[in-house]
Amino acid sequence: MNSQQLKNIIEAALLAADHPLSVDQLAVLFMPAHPEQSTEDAAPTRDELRQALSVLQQECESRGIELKEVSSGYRFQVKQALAPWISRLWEERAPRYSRALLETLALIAYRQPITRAEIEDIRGVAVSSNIIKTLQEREWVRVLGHREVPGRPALYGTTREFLDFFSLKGLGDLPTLAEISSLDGIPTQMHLNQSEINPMSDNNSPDSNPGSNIVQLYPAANDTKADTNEASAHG
Amino acid sequence: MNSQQLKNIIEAALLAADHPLSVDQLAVLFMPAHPEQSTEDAAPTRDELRQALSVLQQECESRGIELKEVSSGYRFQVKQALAPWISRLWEERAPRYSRALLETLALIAYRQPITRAEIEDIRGVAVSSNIIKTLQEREWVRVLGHREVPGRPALYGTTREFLDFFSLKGLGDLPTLAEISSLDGIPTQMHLNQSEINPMSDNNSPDSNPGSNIVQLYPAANDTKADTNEASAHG
Amino acid sequence: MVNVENEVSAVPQDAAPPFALVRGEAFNTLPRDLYIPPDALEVFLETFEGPLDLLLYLIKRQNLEILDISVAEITRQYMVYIELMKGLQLELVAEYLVMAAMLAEIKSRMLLPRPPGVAEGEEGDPRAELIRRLQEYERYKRAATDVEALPQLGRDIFTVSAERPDTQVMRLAPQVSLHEVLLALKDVLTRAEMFSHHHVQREALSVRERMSNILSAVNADNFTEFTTLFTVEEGRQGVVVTLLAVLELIKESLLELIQTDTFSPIYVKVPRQSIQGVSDEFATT
Repeated sequence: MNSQQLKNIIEAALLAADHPLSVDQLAVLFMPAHPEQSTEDAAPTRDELRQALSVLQQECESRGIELKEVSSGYRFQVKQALAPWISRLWEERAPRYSRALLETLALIAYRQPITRAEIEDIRGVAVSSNIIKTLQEREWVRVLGHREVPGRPALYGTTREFLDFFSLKGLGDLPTLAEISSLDGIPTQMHLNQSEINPMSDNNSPDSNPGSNIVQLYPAANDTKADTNEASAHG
Repeated sequence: MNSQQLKNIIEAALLAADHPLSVDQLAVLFMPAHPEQSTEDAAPTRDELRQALSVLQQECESRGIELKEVSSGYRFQVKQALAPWISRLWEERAPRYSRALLETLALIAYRQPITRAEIEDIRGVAVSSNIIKTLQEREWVRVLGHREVPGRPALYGTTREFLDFFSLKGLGDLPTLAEISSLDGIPTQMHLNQSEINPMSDNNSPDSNPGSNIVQLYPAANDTKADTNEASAHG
Repeated sequence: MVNVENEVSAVPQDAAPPFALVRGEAFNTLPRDLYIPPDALEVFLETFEGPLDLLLYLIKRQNLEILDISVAEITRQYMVYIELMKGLQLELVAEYLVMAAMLAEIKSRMLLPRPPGVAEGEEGDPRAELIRRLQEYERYKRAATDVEALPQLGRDIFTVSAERPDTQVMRLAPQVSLHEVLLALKDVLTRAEMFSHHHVQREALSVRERMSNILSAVNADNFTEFTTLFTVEEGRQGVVVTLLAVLELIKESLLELIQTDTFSPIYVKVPRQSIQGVSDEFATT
């Protein structure tokens, strides 16, 4: 198989699949269907697949679509600059989400794993069951486990679908949490800011709490994390 | 609007729409949103649209997809020649074999040539025709001949494909009964392949191994809680 | 005053209902610092996501930093809104009242003279916890806005797809490990108590394998020379195994030996009836 054909198969597969495909998933297309059956053509290596993806990415520069890597793999998407024309294909506008839903989602994304009571604590109001249900039905949020306290409340976290929806490769790509100036003479509050303002910064230390779990849940996030932190440190 | 941008918008629109688009439907994308509002750019003519479609068609020659005109308009489709690879996106693994099938296979391997009645004798239950049929379709079992008794029952034996699949040089490589009687129930490595082979089974999905994640979550979750409590106790 | 009858029709008042009721008194004019169009007031009040959100709004409206808030002033304004909400019979969740109590407590602690000898900071700023909570909420309120601004599928990002080629769903045969097969055999043999009877032994197995091989090598139409069944390279043991296999096959009437004359070559052949059986079976299926 030459590189041209390899590239074409990848392009066709990404356009035929209805969800992003990872390099591993692409590799399967080239494996013999039955383990006992050997093929004349050697299956392409991961490096060759990545190489082909990179060529496809470059070729898109002059096209109407682009090849984007998100959390669960690669997908083709319409270039954002063309959205004004393309959105006219649909009469209905994309739904807008309520502030209550977005705030709950943001808390789960930045503070996972988090219980409903902890969300309510920070927002200062009860979180309606409908919001949690909607987030779970959209497959943006799922139960990661239960906290071992009376009542065993569910611990919520975000999913790959959440990352894919917002075009993120990992949680490290989330916008940095705002720094809020602290009040002199309130040491506890300083301490709180330092440790909790940016859950993403925790990921660098292997034994720190919420971040390290997130890394294990989303291996892809791990790759991008260092870059993001570095970038935001410079910026 | 230059011809490059026109072509890109058409490409993106055809790929974003979930049905073929006619030239008229494409033309709508370029009409001013409000009739009274004039655009600096004149909307492309039907001829310009057709010209752009023809260029797109030519450019597909070296790609994995092609631009086809069908009755309701134009659509991109995966080139038929790539179907052998692309179709693997939707392959599915048949359910696991039943215990009855495995027992039948084992008896045929160890007691061949053997009739169905003899298998039923040892197993103590009837052997369904489906099991024999499945084993024959898999080309693991074949009819060696017939026993000269009333009804002339078929004599079954295993095939070379059977030996190949299980990486045996000959039936003599099968463990002895003494070895089998000391077997424990710990499954060996081979089932792991099952999940790796199917491209649609999402190995990366955090769901694939919920248990291990949850184990790791608990200590961390408790740490987080400890921090929070400490902070609020001071505050 | 703008007509607001429709919005407040639930208020049990007759002609010319007041805008709202505050502590039982008719509330006919809006507070001076509330410059929201009255017909939008109800909608406006409902947009607050809770007491913290309302407080942040009040602070922002005064162009104040969270750190600079005057508890007395904020508490006064907060209470005005609470009364307005009550008057409009908005569903006033308990959290608003809890916050009102907290504000009142902070206010009273701010007014208390510091006990002599207690240095500043030891007692702490009574506002600290409130400020911490406001900052924390503000942080995630902004994060929610940031998340919403990310490119969204269907709003800013459109996925693309091409028509699939004609293809059938490939169904892969299940994977099986030898271990599974052996466990199944162990089960069935245990059930049939075969182990104790030594019905199946390793030696028998290679004879059986040879039986299978011989059966596949011979057929009913042609005679196969007996000697071709043996492979010299297998040595003495191989010859014995083949011989045992042939004898077993003959015993089971699966094979016949044919010798036309003494010392002439021996041939083997599948009995004619056996093949007949095959065609019968095919005919009936």
